Amino acid sequence: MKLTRGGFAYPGTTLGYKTGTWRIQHPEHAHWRAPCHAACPAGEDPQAYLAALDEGNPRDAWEILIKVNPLPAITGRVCPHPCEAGCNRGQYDEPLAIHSIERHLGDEAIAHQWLYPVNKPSEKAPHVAVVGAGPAGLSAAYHLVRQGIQVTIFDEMSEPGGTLFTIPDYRLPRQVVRSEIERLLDTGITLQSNHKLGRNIHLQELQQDYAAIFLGPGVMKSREWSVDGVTPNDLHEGLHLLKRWSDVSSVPDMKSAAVIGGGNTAIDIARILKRNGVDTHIVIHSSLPDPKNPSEDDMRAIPREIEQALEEGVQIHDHHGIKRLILRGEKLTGIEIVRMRKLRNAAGRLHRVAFEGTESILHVDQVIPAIGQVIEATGMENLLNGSSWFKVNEWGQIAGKDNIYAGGDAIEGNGGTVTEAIGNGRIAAEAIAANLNKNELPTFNKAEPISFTSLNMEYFEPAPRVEEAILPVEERVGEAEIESGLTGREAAREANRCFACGNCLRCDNCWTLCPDSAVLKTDEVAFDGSYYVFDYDYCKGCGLCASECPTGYIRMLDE
Amino acid sequence: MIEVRIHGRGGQGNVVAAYLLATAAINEGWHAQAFPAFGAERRGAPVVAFVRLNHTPIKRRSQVLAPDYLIIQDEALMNVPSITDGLKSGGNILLNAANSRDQYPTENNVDNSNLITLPATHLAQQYLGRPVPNTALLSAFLKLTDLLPHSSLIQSLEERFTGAVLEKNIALIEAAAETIPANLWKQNANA
Amino acid sequence: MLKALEGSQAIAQTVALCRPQVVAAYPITPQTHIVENIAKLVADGKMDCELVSVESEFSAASLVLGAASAGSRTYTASASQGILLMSEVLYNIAGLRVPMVLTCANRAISAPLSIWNDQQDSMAVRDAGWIQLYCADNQEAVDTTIQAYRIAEATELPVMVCMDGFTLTHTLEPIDIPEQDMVDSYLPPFNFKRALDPANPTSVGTLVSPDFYSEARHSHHHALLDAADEIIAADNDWKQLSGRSAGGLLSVDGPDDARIGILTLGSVFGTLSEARDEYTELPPTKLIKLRSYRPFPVDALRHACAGLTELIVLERAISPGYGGIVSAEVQMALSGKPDMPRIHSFAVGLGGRDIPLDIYRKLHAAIKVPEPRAFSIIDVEPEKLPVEDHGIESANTDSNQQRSIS
Amino acid sequence: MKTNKRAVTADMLVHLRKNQPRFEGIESGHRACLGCGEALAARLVTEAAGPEVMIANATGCLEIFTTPWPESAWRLPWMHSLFENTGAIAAGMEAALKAQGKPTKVLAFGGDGATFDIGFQALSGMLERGHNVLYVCFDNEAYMNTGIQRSSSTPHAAMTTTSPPGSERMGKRHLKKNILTIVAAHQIPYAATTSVAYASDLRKKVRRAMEIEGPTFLQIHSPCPLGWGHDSAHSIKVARLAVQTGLFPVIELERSELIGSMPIRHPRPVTDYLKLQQRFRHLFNKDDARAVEELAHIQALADHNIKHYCLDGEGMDALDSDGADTVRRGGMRWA
Repeated sequence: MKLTRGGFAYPGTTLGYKTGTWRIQHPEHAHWRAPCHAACPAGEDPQAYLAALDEGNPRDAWEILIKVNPLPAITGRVCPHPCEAGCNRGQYDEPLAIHSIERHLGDEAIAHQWLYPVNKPSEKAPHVAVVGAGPAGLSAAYHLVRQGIQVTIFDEMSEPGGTLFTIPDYRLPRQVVRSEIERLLDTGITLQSNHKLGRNIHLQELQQDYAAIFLGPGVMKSREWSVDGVTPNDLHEGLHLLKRWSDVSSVPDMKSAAVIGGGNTAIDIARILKRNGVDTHIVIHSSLPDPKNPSEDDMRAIPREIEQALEEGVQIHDHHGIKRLILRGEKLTGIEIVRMRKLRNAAGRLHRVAFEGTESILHVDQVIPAIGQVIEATGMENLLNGSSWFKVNEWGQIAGKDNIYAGGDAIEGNGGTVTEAIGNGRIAAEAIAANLNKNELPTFNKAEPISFTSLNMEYFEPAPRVEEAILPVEERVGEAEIESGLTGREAAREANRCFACGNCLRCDNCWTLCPDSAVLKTDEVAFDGSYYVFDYDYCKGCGLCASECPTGYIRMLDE
Repeated sequence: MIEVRIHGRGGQGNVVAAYLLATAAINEGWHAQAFPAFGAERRGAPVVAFVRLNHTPIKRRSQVLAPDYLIIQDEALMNVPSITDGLKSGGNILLNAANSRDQYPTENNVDNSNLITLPATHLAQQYLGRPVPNTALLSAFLKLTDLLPHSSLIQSLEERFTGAVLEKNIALIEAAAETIPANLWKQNANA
Repeated sequence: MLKALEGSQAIAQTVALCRPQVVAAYPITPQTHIVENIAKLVADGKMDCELVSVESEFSAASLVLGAASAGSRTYTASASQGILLMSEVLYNIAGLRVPMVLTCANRAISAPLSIWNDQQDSMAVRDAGWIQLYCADNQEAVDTTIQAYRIAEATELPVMVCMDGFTLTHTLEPIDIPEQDMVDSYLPPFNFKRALDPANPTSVGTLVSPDFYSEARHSHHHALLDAADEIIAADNDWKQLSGRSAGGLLSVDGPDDARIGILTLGSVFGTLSEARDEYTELPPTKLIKLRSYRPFPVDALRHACAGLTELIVLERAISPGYGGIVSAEVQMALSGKPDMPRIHSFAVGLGGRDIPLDIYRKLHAAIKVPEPRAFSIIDVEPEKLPVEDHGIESANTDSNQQRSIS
Repeated sequence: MKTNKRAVTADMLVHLRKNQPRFEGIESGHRACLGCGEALAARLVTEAAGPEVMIANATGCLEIFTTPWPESAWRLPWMHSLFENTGAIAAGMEAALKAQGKPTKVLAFGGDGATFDIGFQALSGMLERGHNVLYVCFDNEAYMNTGIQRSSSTPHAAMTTTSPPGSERMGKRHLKKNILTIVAAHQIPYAATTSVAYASDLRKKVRRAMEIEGPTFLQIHSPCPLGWGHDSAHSIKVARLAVQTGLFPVIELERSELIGSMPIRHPRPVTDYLKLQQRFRHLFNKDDARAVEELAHIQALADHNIKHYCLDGEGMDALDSDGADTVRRGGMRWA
């Protein structure tokens, strides 16, 4: 090498020296599950579609969404959104209004008649039977079609939808349900309505004629209910009332009622009764939810529904149980309720304790149990073996039955939500497709979602959560939908609040802050959902990029 | 070679006097050299400058130790004991003094044979409005020695000054010349 | 045409003729008149340059370094403490091989404080890697200044033009200032190939490891040695144009058969020259005027010393604890020469001490010794030495007397 | 988790590097320590200043780690002369460019030693003479290049090798010099502080200074992991805390008048900042009354800054100490 006169040097020549050799640890892009993703029973990755929406692409956002959940306009309205409970932003200011955005995208799709990017299966493709056109069955059918498999749905009702039609209009307008189901069936699914298993069709036939069966019968039979074996003779049980309301928009005459139960069915019934002038009470062992202090003893209904019920004048007696029915003859005049609490016993299990001396009388002329439903076993007795639910493995496959899968409310351990049913349907469909195509079964990402403490809050600003407009209580009559949804602008603004936990926000922090210019920005070369690559020839492994990544997307690993 | 030593005080234009004299000579085709006895003196302190005049190039850079002439710009400097050191025998002194050349030696008890006085400060005050005696003394020096024509001094003044300052100085040197006998020291000049 | 000019004024006018684009000015006696005159030329519109009145000599040198590196011809001047203050920058300029011209109005170094002339300042930066050219009179200073630009820019080395403070800078004498056309035809516009440029963004002033530092020094050293040719060429070319030589690397004045030589740097040459004419009774003597001190013209010196048996090296500086600075180099330069003269080393005229013609006689007397004595300050007056330090000054006084006092 | 470590080919990287959507004044391969705040700050400055500049760089880490001959990390005309003359070198460049009629802007780079201490005179001269130069001081609060000696920028009580704590001393005895006010007292058009933790603020201020004809000054708080004794990954965090505690006020002065500041939304206790750094570890001995007093003193200094420079935020501000580093998807905030 020749010295230059005066020892001058040519520009950028340090590139010849690879400072990467100094490194004892290196950064990597580490995609972590966002907690919203981990919490979603349907398997949605909300941060992914929030990202698309934040970038101004609502249709892309919808298409990301419907890869998992074909019915977002429905779930956006009725899902208890555990995603929001998991949302890391909740630990900063308020969680993202994910359900509102989900609904917004679903509504946008209906309004613009967006179609699923799904091709009709070939006629030579395997054919799968789906029993039940509720959320689980519809989801299973959709995901099978997405995998190129032909599907026929058998449903006992005249109109597909199943349990969706037991949800009142003011929460879930029937038109929304019909629009999404119609779009779903239009993917090439055959629907056989008015086909009840065990009556019009039989399991053995299906086993013969179809490559596999998915069962999504739901739980359409109310649980038995009595107080010490006593029931009023004019007892209306909850599910029945909801079906009646759905079919003919009327409720039986009554002045006052006590609804027993803390789930969505109980709340729905109470609110319907309230709308029909009934003095309505809810009696429930569990507690009213406290958003700041959620507990396992909370009522199972969606908190916002409980809140709206309270606004509408439904009286909720939480931590109370019925001790006695007060009957005049066989006619109910009131109930004696008592204060109760779920406490832990010595073994650590919750059990209910009634506190003597806290009894009081509630004057009601109806008591309406809404304590849950069970499967109607007709035609599936052999699969149930006397159980109330199907016992399935993690892909929904019924134990000992190669080609029979089940999902939705009818499987053991199910949380009883539409969203979970959709998730069951998808997983089972993927497993069925894998089996039929002789592929490996889908795996489950059970990794812990990224924690709030893994994020760098310095890079975010507090911003108020967008709330959907809610009908004033006095206008909540008939079927008018209470929540109005978001405008496009509101949805975009809300999407902008997303931390993109565990994912690349494309914020340029790593690119900007690397003292060694060892982070290169690129749209073309990057992968793993990032927009940057590390140039390990020069990265010294200082860890600054990982420290300053707002979303926890970069982690340092030993060389 | 003719060597002149100019004594003065800081601010009296001692170096300028030396430069003017040398410039006048050079303009007349002489070789000349003028330089101060370099000091850090401030305004008012005694200062010395030297001039060498010759018809051939002057190479030496030493101080003038044995001057042919002394020009003393301040009467009080006569009290400095060494002021006349090195003056060549037969050398002459041009002194800025209020007293006439007749009065001064008597009153100050000095030999008058080689001393001429000029009330240069007085004249300068009169013509310039400032007590800067240097040009008046140069004018007198040239008149006494006839080394260089009066016009050469005017020319060297013109190279250094302009406007009113120049005009007033020309008037001053004219007036100074008038008070001085011509060619009194001429023989020395030719020595 | 000869004009009556003060040395500083002549240098200022000459610098203007060389068309520097950036001039840094900081006052220090006896250099001040140069930058004052430049400031006046700029103020009167007679010189077109960026004149920057900086806040120290350190910044003056730095500023011209920055300016030259950015592609401009520059000028600055300093003296004494100013040269020492900028010494770090002077090394830097030279090591970076940035061409420029600086006038050093030579002056003594404090302490004790002296504002008067000797050459301790430029000698102190002897090893900075600059070309050093010493001028014997103001005409040489004028001609050397113009040549210095040409030499600097041809060799990419900085040139220090050394002229004795006061003795030259404050002396008015007849000087010829060349015409602008002549200077323009002699000195092409500044074109520094390594100038900083956004279009070709090199980095200057890098860290050079031991693997290459020796080579950097070697090449710098040889650049200086090679610059001798350019110094000669520049002087020859200037002589063609102007009819005047400024003295090449060195010049010899005196009879060829002289056995005694006196080597000097700077204006003392003229005094000795006239003294030689005056003291005709003394043996024939060659006067050697060393103009280029760096590069040191070994071959020219050996040639100039042909036939000499005694060589007096008369300097205006001292290396305390050793003695003569130049003489040591002369000794080395002549060593091994078969007819090497005896070398006598003296300093003279330190801190403005007047150098009378008589010094010539004293020098001749001083060399009439069986062996050359060690270095001495020839014009020291022993009776003035401080009592505590009396014993130190032994070379030039009677040693018995010294002993008896100490 | 699958690693992407070697998934990108060398050719792709070379191509990418040449086509980054920003101007890179300093290239990779320089020899700065891991997590060097100064390297980052300098790159950000060059990025905002663009290619039509010329740089005078004082002796110091930045100079050493960018130019080990025969290599240079710079993609700009760059010159290092000495430690203490950067203001004058820059002034000379500017004078030359002016004389040549070229529009190139001159930048001067120096550390705190070169700026506050040894080069202060040359800086003052440059400012006083009105040279069109942007002088950038990378303030890492000690002589880091020589191995962490105290400078006049070293904060009170900080430990350096020449201000060690001991039975008779609690680190540096003197206060950090207020260089900005001194610089601004030259009545220059613009003098500002900024921090490497607030890259957009930094670049905004560089662009502002670039537009001004005349001397401008930027003091950039640039953590030194080695000298301050913090994790190399925490350079930004530490720098941010310096601002959020009030110990490093981010302010702007025009003609020596305060015209802007970065308000502190929620002032943090100084201990949040100090405890991350080994140079202050002697202040965390609870049994040492001197340590307790020094902590109180440093808190008082921070409180004083907040009051003196009006750093108290009034609610949420997009440009305050919490808002100024907010990021957005797509990186627009950093533009």
